[in-house]
Amino acid sequence: MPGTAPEGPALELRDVAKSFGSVVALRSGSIAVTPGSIHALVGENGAGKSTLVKIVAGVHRRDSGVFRLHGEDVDFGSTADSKAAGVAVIYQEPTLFPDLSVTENIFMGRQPVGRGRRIDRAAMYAEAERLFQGLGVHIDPRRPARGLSIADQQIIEIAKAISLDASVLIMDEPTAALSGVEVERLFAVARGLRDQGRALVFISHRFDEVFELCDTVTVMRDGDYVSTDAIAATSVDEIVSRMVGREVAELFPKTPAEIGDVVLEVEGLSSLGTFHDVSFSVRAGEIVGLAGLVGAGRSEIARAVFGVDRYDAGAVRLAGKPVPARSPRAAIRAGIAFVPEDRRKQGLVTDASVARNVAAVIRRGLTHAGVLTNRDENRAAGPWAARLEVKTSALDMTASTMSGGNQQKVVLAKWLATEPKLLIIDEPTRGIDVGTKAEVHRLLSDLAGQGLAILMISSELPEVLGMADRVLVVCEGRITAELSREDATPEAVMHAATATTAHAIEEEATA
Amino acid sequence: MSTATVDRPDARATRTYPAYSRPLWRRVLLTREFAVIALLAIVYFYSNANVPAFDGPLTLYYLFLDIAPILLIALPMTLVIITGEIDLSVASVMGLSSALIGVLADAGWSIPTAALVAIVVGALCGAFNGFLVAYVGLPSLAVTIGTLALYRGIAQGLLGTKAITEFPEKWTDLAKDRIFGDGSSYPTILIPFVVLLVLFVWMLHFSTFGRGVFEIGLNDEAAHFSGVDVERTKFLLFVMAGAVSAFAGLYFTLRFGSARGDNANGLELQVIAAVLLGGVSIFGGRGALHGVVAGVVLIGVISSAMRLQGETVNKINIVIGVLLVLSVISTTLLGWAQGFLSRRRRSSTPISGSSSEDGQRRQAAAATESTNER
Amino acid sequence: ACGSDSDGGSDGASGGGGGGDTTVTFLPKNLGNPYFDTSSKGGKAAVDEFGGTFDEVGPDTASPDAQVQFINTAAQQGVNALVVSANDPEAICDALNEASDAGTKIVTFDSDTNPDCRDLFINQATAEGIAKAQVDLIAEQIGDAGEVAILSAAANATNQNAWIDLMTKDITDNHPNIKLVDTVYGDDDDQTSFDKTAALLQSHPDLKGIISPTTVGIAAAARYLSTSEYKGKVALTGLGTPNQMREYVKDGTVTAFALWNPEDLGYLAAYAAKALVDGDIKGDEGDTFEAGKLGEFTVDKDATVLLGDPYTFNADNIDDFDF
Amino acid sequence: MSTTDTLLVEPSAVSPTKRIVGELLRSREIAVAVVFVLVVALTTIKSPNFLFSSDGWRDLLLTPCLLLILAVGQTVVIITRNVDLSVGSTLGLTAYFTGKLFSDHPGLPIIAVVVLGMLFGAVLGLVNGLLVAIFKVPALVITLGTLYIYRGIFLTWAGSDRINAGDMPKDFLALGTKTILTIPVLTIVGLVVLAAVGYYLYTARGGRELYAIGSDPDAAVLYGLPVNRRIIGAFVLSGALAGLAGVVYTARYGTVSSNAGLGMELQAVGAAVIGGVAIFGGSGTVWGAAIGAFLLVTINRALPVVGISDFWQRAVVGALILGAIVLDRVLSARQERRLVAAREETRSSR
Ligand SMILES: Nc1ncnc2c1ncn2[C@@H]1O[C@H](COP(=O)(O)OP(=O)(O)OP(=O)(O)O)[C@@H](O)[C@H]1O
Ligand SMILES: Nc1ncnc2c1ncn2[C@@H]1O[C@H](COP(=O)(O)OP(=O)(O)OP(=O)(O)O)[C@@H](O)[C@H]1O
Ligand SMILES: [Mg+2]
Ligand SMILES: [Mg+2]
Repeated sequence: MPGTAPEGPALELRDVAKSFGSVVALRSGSIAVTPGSIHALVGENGAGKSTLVKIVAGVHRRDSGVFRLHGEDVDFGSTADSKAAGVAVIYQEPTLFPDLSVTENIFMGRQPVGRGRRIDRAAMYAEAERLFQGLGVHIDPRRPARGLSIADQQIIEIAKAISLDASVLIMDEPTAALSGVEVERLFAVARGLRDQGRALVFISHRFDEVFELCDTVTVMRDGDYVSTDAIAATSVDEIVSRMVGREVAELFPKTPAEIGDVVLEVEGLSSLGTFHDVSFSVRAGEIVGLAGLVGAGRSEIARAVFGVDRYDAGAVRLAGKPVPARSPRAAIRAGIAFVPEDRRKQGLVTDASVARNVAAVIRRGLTHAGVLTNRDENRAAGPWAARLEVKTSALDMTASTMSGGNQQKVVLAKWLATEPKLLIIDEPTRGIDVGTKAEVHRLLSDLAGQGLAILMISSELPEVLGMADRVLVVCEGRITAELSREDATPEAVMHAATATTAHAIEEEATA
Repeated sequence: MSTATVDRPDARATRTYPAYSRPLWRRVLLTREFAVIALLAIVYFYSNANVPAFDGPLTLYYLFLDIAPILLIALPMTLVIITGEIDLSVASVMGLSSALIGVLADAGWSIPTAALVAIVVGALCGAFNGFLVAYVGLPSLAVTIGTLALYRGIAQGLLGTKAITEFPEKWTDLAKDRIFGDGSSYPTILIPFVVLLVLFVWMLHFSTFGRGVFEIGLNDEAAHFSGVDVERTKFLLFVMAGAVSAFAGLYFTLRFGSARGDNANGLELQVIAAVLLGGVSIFGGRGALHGVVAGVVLIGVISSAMRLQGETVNKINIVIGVLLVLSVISTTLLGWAQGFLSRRRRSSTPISGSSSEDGQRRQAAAATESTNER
Repeated sequence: ACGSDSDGGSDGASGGGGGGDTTVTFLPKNLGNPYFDTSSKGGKAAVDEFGGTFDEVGPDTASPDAQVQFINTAAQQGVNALVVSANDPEAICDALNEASDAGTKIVTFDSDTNPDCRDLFINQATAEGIAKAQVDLIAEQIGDAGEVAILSAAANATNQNAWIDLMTKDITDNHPNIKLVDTVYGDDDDQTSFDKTAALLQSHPDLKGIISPTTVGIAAAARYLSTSEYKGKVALTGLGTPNQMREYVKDGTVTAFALWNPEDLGYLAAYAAKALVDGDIKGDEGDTFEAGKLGEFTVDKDATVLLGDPYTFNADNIDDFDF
Repeated sequence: MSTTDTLLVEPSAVSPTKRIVGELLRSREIAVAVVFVLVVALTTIKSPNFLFSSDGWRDLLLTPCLLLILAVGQTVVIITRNVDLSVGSTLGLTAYFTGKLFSDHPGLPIIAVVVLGMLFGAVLGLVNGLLVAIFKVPALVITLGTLYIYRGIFLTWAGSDRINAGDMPKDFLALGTKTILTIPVLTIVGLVVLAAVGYYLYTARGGRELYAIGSDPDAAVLYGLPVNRRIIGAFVLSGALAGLAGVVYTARYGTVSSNAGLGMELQAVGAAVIGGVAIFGGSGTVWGAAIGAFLLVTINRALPVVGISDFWQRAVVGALILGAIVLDRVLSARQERRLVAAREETRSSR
């Protein structure tokens, strides 16, 4: 228990409250982190975890409550203050400057300076290389951050936080975009820091990670503190029920569905630099999982099929008819729905109302005499929002005020409203809490049962294995294995996913 | 959070949602657009009572004649700005269209054919802008600074020192005619304007195309992902801006009976100032045509009233500039005031369980939270 | 601007009546132009003398459409007389006619409109006289032979273009050894005129002289010449105000240039306006009116009143003037 | 860990000098500089005077100086993802202020007037900066507003009062054309400004922070960068440089009338854009903007010399701006393709 540690907590928050306008994001947040420990912070979407983090970081100022660092009362007015006090934070959303070099991103504002306060670039690059070496990654310190994959971006964030040499390190869902190998590396670094006596806070929706890495866990619900336990003294089920305040139904409620005709056929799809000669098919009622490491090119394949991205060669057919390339609209007309991986940037217009978002794709059919009114949209959107149990007070609320899980429901409502033949869904539950996750899974299962063909991309192996009828494994832009539900074991998938890099990983493990 | 009740609703219990989170009067009255309209009304009635000769029969007539080009171009410009782009070349297209009509009329063409050619050329100018912005993906601010110079240069190159002033009286009179006979305050140019206004209101506010326009401004990637043809939409808007500007150039030429390469020089900033004053966000995604029309008329009324007061252009410029600055910072000021009020209220009442009735304030807060992004 | 404190035209309804308080509004090509500042000064002096209300309004750039708005305003106010220097002979015509219909007397000065759009034109000097004076000056300064160029104001300026035509004709007819090689337009903007002068000298290495029939242009050209290797080698003349040119006459950049007194021009225009308002003249040929200290003037054909001949300024006499 | 893995991009494989040379060759600045040299060369062939005469040489260096100073300030603002449209009006207002100082206080030393002019410009810039930073509103709208306001104040203040060459000390006016080793003094001033700002942007923390802010303003806030202070600083600098440009204007043209600086804002933005400064912030250099300014002004001067009529000049300038941004896009597309190809290669070589 943190309270029993000899020197007292490095970071302590008690009954901290924070509201935005009339939205109460944090009612009474409490956490106490002792030096030399890794403290998990868990809770459903919108529980207030990130808000708590941002208060510690000085992004927001708390409205009330106690905030102590190493036993002293503090009150940060900006992130510069918290940095100066020895707090490093990895935020949930990446905070990189795309135009600047990777190194500058790490050292911005505290670059090593030489004579005349001139930035010492050589020293800076050397330091960056040293950091990357410590993390076991190879990134050119001079390359710009633009174009880095999400995983690489997250690595830069981690390097940035570590380089601060802080006594308190907070990581808000750092693993959301990382693959197994990278997660392991991160954990090794985290443990190293813990052993140096630093206090770490780790936020994640993945319980396996929490139980593997952390020693203490604090649960939050609805802006309130719920409980703090030693990891050893608790269990996943216990934490989950505290988080949601109820029992969660089965996480992967896969029901067998009748598999029908081929709906989607992809033949020899290639795009220079991203994927090659990709061929597969999806049948009605079937859930096909696309597994692989992050950066394998799964999203790119999906995007090309839907027509958002171009491809250089190959063909896509839906129900036997060719789907024109590079036209999402044609794909929609053909009966394809696509739930993209980045909800806020691609899935939703977050500043538009729920009604407009839900009706976004079907609005063409809502006009009468060419006129489209809010009323038409509301009438059409209402039932779909209801069917997915979107939680909102009114249809004109903007999606930006909603939690991630709710936003995902809006995206699903928008696409289901098109009554598609094929649903492509990329990372259906990324950043979504357990409760909603089960709901989404049940929904997918139901939809498949109704004869919808589903292509599901997921970086969470349990999700793929639990939900898919058939698993395609992508490695470096190629499909390296096709496994039936029975054959799809974690080992088989991982083996195929690392087909070409297995050698390197083995070496790494022994090194 | 208000909606975070955790108990699961009964299986498939269909819930219904209210359409709006706040009452009609708040949705109508508490908007930027309404603020501009209210200000317009205040200025108008104040001037009517206090400015000599403002209540005369000619004021409105001249006012409409003067602001007609801005009114016209503001329509497509609103849509362009809502998509997050900008078109600085509109005044140059006006100049080019004016020069072209002059040259063609001089060569003996009839006005309608010359006008048709000018409008087609205007549309082509817009298409060139649109192609570079939408399909090549260049920033519109940079592209249209370039075409601002290019089109103006062509206009001046076409006419040189000449100013062509020989236009059939029939047509120059038409530009200044009044709709309801002598003495009425409404010039005929209002007819095409109203037609275009109806068209653009339908396009922006009551069509699927307009929904796409707003979505592109808020998040063009998401719009692209849900099947909005981002490129084509932007392209079409620039074409419209070009064509309408050319039409405004035609009106300008006929009203003054003079085709010159430097006609309407600098008008682009006036159009943009009026559109922004009307509540359109320069970041895109927000705005409405009734606000824009009120913004244009407001500038016209202020200029007219101040001129009648004997003020010259310098003071008018200052007032318009101050108004523009105030109009954008007012949103922030309002947000501060709201935040201050709600803080006071909260400190006086204990933190209560959240309720949904203040949804509209949350939205207002979200709206004011416009970041510094361009 | 001067006189902006007067609450111009508050008695707007009194149009046409001559009784005592005549409202006269001056509308120059643009504000902030020293030439027009001087003419308005003369106009104000005249109005003060005969006891009327003077007002000066105008746009910030010399464009006809901006001028039209001020003409319209004058019509609405019902001022008794509007004194205009036209940015375009045709474009402001309709507006002037409407003002005229509303009872306002229209006087143009400096730059005329079509004759049927105004009641009277106060001509600073005959176009022929102005053209000849400038050609003669340049011919004298370059020895009646060599290349010359013209630096004008806006490409559409009525008076400028009329003079340029006459000068061209004069040169071909009377000065066979002078060759007019180029005409450029400085838009009555210091910077543009300055840069255009530089370009002229670059592109015509054999240039002997520059004529700039505009006060802004000649000052900018003089400034450029005075600092360049062409100082004293390339002659410059045209129309300028003594205050602006004093510097360059003294340092030898410019030998002589011409102008009428813009103050007198404004003064005369104001008195002519008054005479029209009072009904003393109608604008018919032969009408005469009294213009204060300037004496009596007669209306010529096309309803034109001539101020006089342009005056030539040089090092000997320039210090006698302050405008 | 093993070092045998192939790197995505190998940092050490290329020697530093080779890398720098390579970067330089690919850089946008060089492309614009080449165009500039071509323009000068072609014009000089047509008319040797353009370069090989003391006036030609001097004007080549001197004329762009005004725009250069404005473009440098504009670039700093654009890098922060803002824009300053009020520079033309600021220039006019300070130019008048400068002349007024001389005519009202004849004894004032020149350097004091220069400093006061810059201070005055800085105050005008500060107004922009405060409005933009504190109210978090778009700079385009604010500076469009102040463009009108400052010019209105200028017209009101100046009224019919005009500054003539005779009102100013000879020494000051001489600055407009004085040369040191055939380099005009004003050009030296411009280049010193350029070098100082360029140095600051490249090697000072504050300068790098400006890039960071423009690259992603939200991230800059999360990072704890002093965003408001930097943005205000950028506007103050832009204002101060516009003030300096006003002083230079007065010295060079010797007269200030109401349309001084009219429309210069779009030219300044144009110069920056031609020079490869991204209009959405985060990238670009003042060197590029400087070359852009030189190119823009020189084209304008060269066209009449090569015999293109006065009337077509703006068209050519417009075409040039468009050409520059299209070229930029082509170059960056090529770069992107190279990156993709490189990724492909590392992938297949594994
Ligand atoms: N700037 C803001 N303005 C308004 N509301 C906000 C703001 N930031 C957060 N909220 C709201 O506060 C609540 C808590 O959000 P927070 O991001 O802390 O949740 P979280 O626990 O991190 O969730 P997740 O697991 O999805 O990241 C949510 O309802 C959110 O909508
Ligand atoms: N913005 C970008 N610019 C350049 N290359 C990119 C970019 N985004 C991704 N890539 C590259 O494209 C390939 C596929 O990336 P991506 O991360 O989308 O794959 P994925 O399998 O869909 O992973 P995820 O689990 O994140 O969905 C990788 O090689 C990655 O480095
Ligand atoms: Mg969070
Ligand atoms: Mg992906």
